[in-house]
Amino acid sequence: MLNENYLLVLFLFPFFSTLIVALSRHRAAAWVSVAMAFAFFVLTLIGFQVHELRYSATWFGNLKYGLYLDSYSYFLILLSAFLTLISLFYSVRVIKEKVAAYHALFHALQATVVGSLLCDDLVFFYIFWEAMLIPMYFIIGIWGGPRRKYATLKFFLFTFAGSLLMLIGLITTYVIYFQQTGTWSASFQTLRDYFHMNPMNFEIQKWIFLSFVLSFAIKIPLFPFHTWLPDAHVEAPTAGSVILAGVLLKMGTYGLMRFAIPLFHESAEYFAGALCFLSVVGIILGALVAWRQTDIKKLIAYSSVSHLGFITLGIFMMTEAGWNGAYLQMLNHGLSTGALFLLVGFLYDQTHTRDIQAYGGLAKSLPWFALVTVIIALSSIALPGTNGFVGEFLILLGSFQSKVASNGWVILAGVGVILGAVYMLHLVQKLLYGKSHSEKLKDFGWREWVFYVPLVILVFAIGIFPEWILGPVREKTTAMFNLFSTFAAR
Amino acid sequence: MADLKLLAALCVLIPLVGSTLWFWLGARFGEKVVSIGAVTFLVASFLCMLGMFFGVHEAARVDFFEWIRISSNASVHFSFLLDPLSLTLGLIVTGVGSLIHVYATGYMKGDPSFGRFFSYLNLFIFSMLMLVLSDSLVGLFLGWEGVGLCSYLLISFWFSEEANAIAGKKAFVVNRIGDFGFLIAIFALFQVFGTVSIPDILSAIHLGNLTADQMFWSKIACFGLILGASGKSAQIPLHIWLPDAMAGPTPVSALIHAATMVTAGVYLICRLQPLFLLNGGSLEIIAYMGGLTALFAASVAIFQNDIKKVLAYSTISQLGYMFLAVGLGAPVAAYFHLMTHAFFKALLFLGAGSVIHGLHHEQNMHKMGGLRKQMPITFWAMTVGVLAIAGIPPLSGFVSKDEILHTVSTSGRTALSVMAFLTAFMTAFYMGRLWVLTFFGKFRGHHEADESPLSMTFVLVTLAILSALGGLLNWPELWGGHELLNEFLSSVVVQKKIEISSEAFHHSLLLAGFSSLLGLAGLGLAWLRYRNFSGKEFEAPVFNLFKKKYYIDELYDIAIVRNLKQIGWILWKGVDGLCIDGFLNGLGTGTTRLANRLRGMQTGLAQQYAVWVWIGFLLLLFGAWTVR
Amino acid sequence: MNVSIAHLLFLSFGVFCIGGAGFLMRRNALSLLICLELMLSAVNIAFVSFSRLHQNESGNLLYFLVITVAACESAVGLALILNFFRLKKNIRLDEATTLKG
Amino acid sequence: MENSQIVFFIFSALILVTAGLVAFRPRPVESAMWLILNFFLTAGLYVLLGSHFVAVIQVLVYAGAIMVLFVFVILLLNLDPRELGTDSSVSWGSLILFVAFLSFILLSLHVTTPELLEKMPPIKAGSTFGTVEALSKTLLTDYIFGFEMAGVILLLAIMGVGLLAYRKINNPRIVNGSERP
Amino acid sequence: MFERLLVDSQMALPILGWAILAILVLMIKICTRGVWLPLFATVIGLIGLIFYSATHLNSGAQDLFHGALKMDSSFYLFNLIGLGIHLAVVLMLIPGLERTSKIFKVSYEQFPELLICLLFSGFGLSVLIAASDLSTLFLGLETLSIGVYCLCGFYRTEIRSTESAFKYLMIGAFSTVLFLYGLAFVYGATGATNYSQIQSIIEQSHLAHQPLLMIAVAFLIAAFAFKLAFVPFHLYVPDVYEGAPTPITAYLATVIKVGVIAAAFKVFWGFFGSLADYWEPFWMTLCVLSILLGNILALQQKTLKKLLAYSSISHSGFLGLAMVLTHPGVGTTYPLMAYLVVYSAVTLGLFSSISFLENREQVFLVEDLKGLGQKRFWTALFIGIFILALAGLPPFAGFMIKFWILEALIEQHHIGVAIAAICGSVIGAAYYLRILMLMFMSEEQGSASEWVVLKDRLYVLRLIVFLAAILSLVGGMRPQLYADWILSALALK
Repeated sequence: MLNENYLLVLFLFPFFSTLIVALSRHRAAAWVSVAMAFAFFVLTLIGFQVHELRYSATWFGNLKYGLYLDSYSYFLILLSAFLTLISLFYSVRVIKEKVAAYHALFHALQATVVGSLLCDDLVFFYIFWEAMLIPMYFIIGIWGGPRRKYATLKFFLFTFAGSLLMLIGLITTYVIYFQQTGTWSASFQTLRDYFHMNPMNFEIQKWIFLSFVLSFAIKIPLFPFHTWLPDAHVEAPTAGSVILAGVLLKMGTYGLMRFAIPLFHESAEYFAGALCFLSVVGIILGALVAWRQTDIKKLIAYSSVSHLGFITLGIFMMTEAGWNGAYLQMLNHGLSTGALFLLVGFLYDQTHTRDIQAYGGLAKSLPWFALVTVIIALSSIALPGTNGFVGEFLILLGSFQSKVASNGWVILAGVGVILGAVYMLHLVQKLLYGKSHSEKLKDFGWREWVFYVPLVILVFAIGIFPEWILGPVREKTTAMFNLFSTFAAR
Repeated sequence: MADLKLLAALCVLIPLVGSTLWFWLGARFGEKVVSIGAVTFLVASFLCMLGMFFGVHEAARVDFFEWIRISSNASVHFSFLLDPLSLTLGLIVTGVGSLIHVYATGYMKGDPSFGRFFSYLNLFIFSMLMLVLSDSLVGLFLGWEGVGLCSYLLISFWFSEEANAIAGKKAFVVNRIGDFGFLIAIFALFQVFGTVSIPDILSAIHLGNLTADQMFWSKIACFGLILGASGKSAQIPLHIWLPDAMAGPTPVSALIHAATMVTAGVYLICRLQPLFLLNGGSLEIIAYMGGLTALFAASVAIFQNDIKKVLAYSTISQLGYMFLAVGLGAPVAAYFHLMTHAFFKALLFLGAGSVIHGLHHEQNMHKMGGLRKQMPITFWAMTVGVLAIAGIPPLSGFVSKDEILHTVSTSGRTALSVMAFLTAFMTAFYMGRLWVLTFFGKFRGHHEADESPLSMTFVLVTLAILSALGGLLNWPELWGGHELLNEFLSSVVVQKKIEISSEAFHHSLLLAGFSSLLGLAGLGLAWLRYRNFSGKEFEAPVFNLFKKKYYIDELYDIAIVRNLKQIGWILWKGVDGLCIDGFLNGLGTGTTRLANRLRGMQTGLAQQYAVWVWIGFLLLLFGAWTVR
Repeated sequence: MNVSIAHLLFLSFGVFCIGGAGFLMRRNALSLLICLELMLSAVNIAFVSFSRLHQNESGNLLYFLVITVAACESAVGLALILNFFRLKKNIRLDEATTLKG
Repeated sequence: MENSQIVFFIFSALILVTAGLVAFRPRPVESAMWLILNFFLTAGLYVLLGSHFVAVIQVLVYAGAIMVLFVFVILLLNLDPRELGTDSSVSWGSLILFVAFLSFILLSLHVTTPELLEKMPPIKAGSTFGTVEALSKTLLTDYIFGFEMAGVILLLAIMGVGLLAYRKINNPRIVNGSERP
Repeated sequence: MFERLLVDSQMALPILGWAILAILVLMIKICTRGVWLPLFATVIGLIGLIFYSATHLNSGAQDLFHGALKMDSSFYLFNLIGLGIHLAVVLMLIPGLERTSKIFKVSYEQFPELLICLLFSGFGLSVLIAASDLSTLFLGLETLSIGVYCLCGFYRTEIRSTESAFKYLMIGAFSTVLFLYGLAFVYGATGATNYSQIQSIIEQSHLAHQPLLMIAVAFLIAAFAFKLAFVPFHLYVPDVYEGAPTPITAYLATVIKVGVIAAAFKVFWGFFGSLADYWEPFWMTLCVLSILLGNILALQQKTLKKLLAYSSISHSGFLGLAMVLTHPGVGTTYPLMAYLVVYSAVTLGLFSSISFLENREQVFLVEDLKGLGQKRFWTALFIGIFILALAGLPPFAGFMIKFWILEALIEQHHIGVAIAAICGSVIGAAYYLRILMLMFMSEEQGSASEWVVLKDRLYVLRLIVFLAAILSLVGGMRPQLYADWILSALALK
């Protein structure tokens, strides 16, 4: 069976591949990079049966180098490995300049993502959490569109400001732990167990929780902290958008589920109403604004705002089913939005425009493209049978039973379901239907099928047999909620 | 039991497999293979259904696998509930579906997307079967949305026309509004019963003992379901999509927008009838909604010139009848009408399709006329259909409609009765108008018409026979018949039996006479008015209202769509752009401006720097003084 | 002597403020250095007065150190003035603004 | 009012007046001359305070040596008014004067506490305060490091001047760092 | 008595070694011609001193020269940091010898004098660090300052260098007066000049002569704030940094901070310790002002060195906070030390990379960096690393040091200050990013890409850059590289 060394390998492998790719020659770099990404993906797959793994070593002084793998982190690592593989494969043909640097940055990004997903120690987590910004900053900044400077600055400062505030909250947490126990530890498990037994003063806890939530909310992004997202997406290169939407945004929701709420679930329940309100505003705003976009990437970006609103709603409503749904929806959104960005990239590479008006009638000239687009769009609007439905259904069903906030929010969120169809079909109609005025486009070749086939298969595989993901996740969630309920009982 | 499971799986999977096959390989195989394949698949599915129909006694549940586990003690299964209600509709779906497939092989001949069309059609059959057979609400919802999707895909099948694409989108979105209600209903029911399985919910209702809170949620669920049903079955206020849906190929209109999908709302309400019985008020709402829709749609149908639009409004109107019946506690009557309607409306649509096909896609009735000579088979088949829908005895339409009218008239609600009878008259009138304008008088079009190929006429004839004889399935006992359907469904739904007495017999006879009279009057009036049609319609301000469909589309557009667009714009430019980004950019430029202003301090004059040192010191000194 | 330490400090402050004002207002570098000497003298008054107050020699000693440092600073300062004059042909501090902005 | 007080006030007044002249006479030579006078007066004050050796040093080293260096440099440069530069404008000056005045007031406010307004105790009989002996004793014991350090700092100053003012005959005179817009 | 002096001198070798080395170099300079011999002597001497100090890290606290100096564990560490910086700056100066332009040729004729000044100011630094008497405090600071004035004027045929030295001297002397006044009032209030005596008098007499002490605090804060360039005492800094030779700018940005913060630490937590409630708010306010305004001001700077000057101002603010956080009994000196080590290393590395490109003939505008990433990738990469480290982003060491300060701030309940510091960091990120953008995201080429790159024949610059990069990269991920060492040197572990 796998032991803790697996964790260490998992953790270090992306760093290793970053180095390899950075040092490889210009021509070979891209394929070396894809090979490394594939190796990492396989390595990740090996751990499929793992339920819980820990690794701990002293890092420095009070801080431990705790690595911790469970189903919450595992599937996101898998997603990250998968999407990185796909987007790097996609980039092989597209990126012709500074290839080694480009691929190395993606691997570095992967390293930070995996690092923060595996970390048990809060400080360590934070380090990776912030370090994530740097590769993304360069990816958008160097290979991005014309307004990339503004976009990167906004993206960076927004996120940086939020996460620094979280740093204060985080330090406060573990300083309080130190002051109450006399020992230093920033290990999440230790802190959670301790504060579970000895609850923090609620006044302080509230603020710490808010600092965490602010940081995560910016990353997610929750309304009203979402405005960096459309800009960043529009300017980012396709692969950057895929990873940004597919993986980085998930780090925020992951942070909520992994750190913020388990540590401070009292505050989470206290603020549930307000946070649900923000989520719902995000859902509706995202949908309505997406509807009015003419830039395809912006449309998808706003749709992300809307979708992430569903996820946060599921989280903040604090029900088991909601959490399972939210977790699944994180993966779903990663797949469907990642695929959408890839599709837009496919078009953009041929026509060099993202204006929705420039397209039309593509279903005629690009039937296979149209098929995949429609399937992904359906997954995005949560048609039953696709993955999106399972997540959204569980989120809404779970949230409806919530005791911490009114289920009126769910009904409002349901309006978002309608609007989701509106903007997605708007996109589909404008792109695929109507008079065709771009005849000379090429349809999918083998390179595209290599990654669209698994994506489409996953859409249905999760939609019809979600239990292979939901099962392990549910175990984790149930354990977590048992902890909450014992707390409430006391 | 294992056989049943296999049959059920096959029945559903065959169309699904077909759907993938035709999409993937349609272009490669050629039309012939596809048409034969598609029809064969459908017939196979129909045979499976038939097997189940005869293999099931009372009811059976077939469980395949666990789909979504909601919590440790609740989960959603992929499982079927095979009972009279579902099997009957299943038979109609696959049966009529097969016929329409056959018809479509002729109708769609030569279309470049032939394979795609059958792929969608098969997918629709799959979804519809899921809807009908599923034993959990979520499974039903899967079918529910699935048929919506297929409807969307098929309406915008000829997507090169922007209008078709928009019509498809409209259908999907309006359906989504209904689906939203359905979803809320599922949540509310889960809240109350802790399960989404339909039999479990029904048995829990039978047990009773609901608390006030649970009653509240069940009421919410009823409203949600009504919204859902009205979306799918095109009832007021969500009827607007159906007329536009005629943009799709005619077989689609026949199959989806007349015979099967749109009746899903009725099916749903029948399925969960005990729940509605629990909340009597909701049934009332359904009844009035149905009545109103019936009258409204009939009044609009009179003034439509597009042959398919007339039929579309007619469909809405007939669905209104079904809702009326369900609302008044006569689900069997509704179901019966559903069935006969499936026959005669499919017939009418296919007939219309045949006409359209013959006239090279001309749909305006003003440009038809006198076609009975060129298209005799179509003409005769259509005649049966028209008579059936107009309620001329002893055709099926007469029997089923009469049952509904009977229910209405004995319910004691005068308003509803008036609506129902008025609708019956108007139905006969506009159908007569259609009939006369199409087949009589002089030909007003440009193209020469030909009779349709055998694949189409064969289907027309078959359906005509079914429409004529369908009434026998539930011929009232009062008139010495055998209420087959009633008996069959009695285990699933509750309907008051009509006592057999001479008084009742007289009453029903009177009623039947009156309704046939109304039908004949309508037809006669249409004959008189349109026999020598010269292109002039009724002109009056009030008719304008009818002609414009009561301006409901415009109203929605102004009240909802435009406002939402406006709000989207405001949220984008106002909230995101002006408020949030404005604030942030303001923060940025403010800081920059401050930085620039402060940069002015760097004059290069050393003494000015020293002055600042002095001032800083002074402030410290002042601080020291105040602290003291 | 029969005055209070406060009196001596007033004197010291007075010289300091006059010197400081001169330092900030004059334009040529030499005057600046001279004013600096004046300010250092003010500090020296304070040192010597405190030395008298406490009647120990530390203040006086610091006086010595201050004048040493004053001498050093003047020396370096004068050297820089010379250099500056060589380069710019004047010793005006208000023209020494090459580095502004 | 005692004699010593009167002398003190006279000295103070003179010191302040000469200080003002140092600070505000336009020509540096004049300033330097007034500064020498100021230093002499300050030496007188030190005598009043009983620090006789300090007073001597003030005259010999400070007024004598350091100020001579100043005068020397002033004469060496022999600047005309343009090179010296005009004094600041009125608004500038008034601001600075205001700041200086404010500082004076604040500083004074700080020290006007009763305990600081008490007269200083007279020098105890037999005290060696202010004598060369006492001073040198302290200098060579407690402050020996400071004393040595003073030597180092002077050496540093010499090196610094050597670094800054050294000039070969053929060296170019001006190399401007060109300003760029 | 004389024996005592001898023993003390022996003990004080880490301090006196500087002066001895300086005089040695002076002698070599007098006896020989050329610049290389003094240079080697300096380098070897510094290395020797570093070794000596490093091996005597834990010698325990000693009072020397009648309490004029006190060498404790923090002294050794500060001194070692100082030695390291000096060595680095000497190495940074070497490539200038090979430059052919007039300014360099003329100036480098005086290179031995420069080295001597450098060593003397190093001596001043170590005296300043060790000072435990007002007299040595003053002399140490002045030796350091006068040495630095001279260093700034090194390019004596260039107006910018001379002007910067000139201004620095003028304003610096002005601040000296403030400083002296502060000392005078401390002395006036207590009658003593030795730290421990002053401390005991203040504590025993319950703040006798409080008004005098308050003035003293105001003066001393102002003086220290000036030397550390806290806002609003900072205005001279951009001009001086701009004009000074680049290695000297690095020197200014590091050495002065090390010395002054060490002195401030001893003054404020030494004899002013019992007045902490009184001076802390003022000090904190100045620190926060520096962090905020320093960063804001840096946003719109046109020239690179001015931008870095403002960056150093904001870092001063952090250092000041770290100083307050050494609060005896509550905090430790660890965050301060770590900050100094990392900050110095990063700054030296950054200035070394810049001096690679710099061309004294022209002002180095920030815009000149445009497109550097394409033309001179490695230089740009290293500059990027240092910039990110200065911005305090993980995984660079710059993050860890800020982290420790924040941690200590929160531990001591200064949450408001922590938030303000963080706001400053966010603003700061904006201009650090601007540099990165110019280097990596611009298509146009700035002039820096065309400038002749300094030939670094002895690989000294590359050595510094490389070591600093290692420290700032690996130091963030594995801080024990330096942290354990600091902790053991401080006897905290």
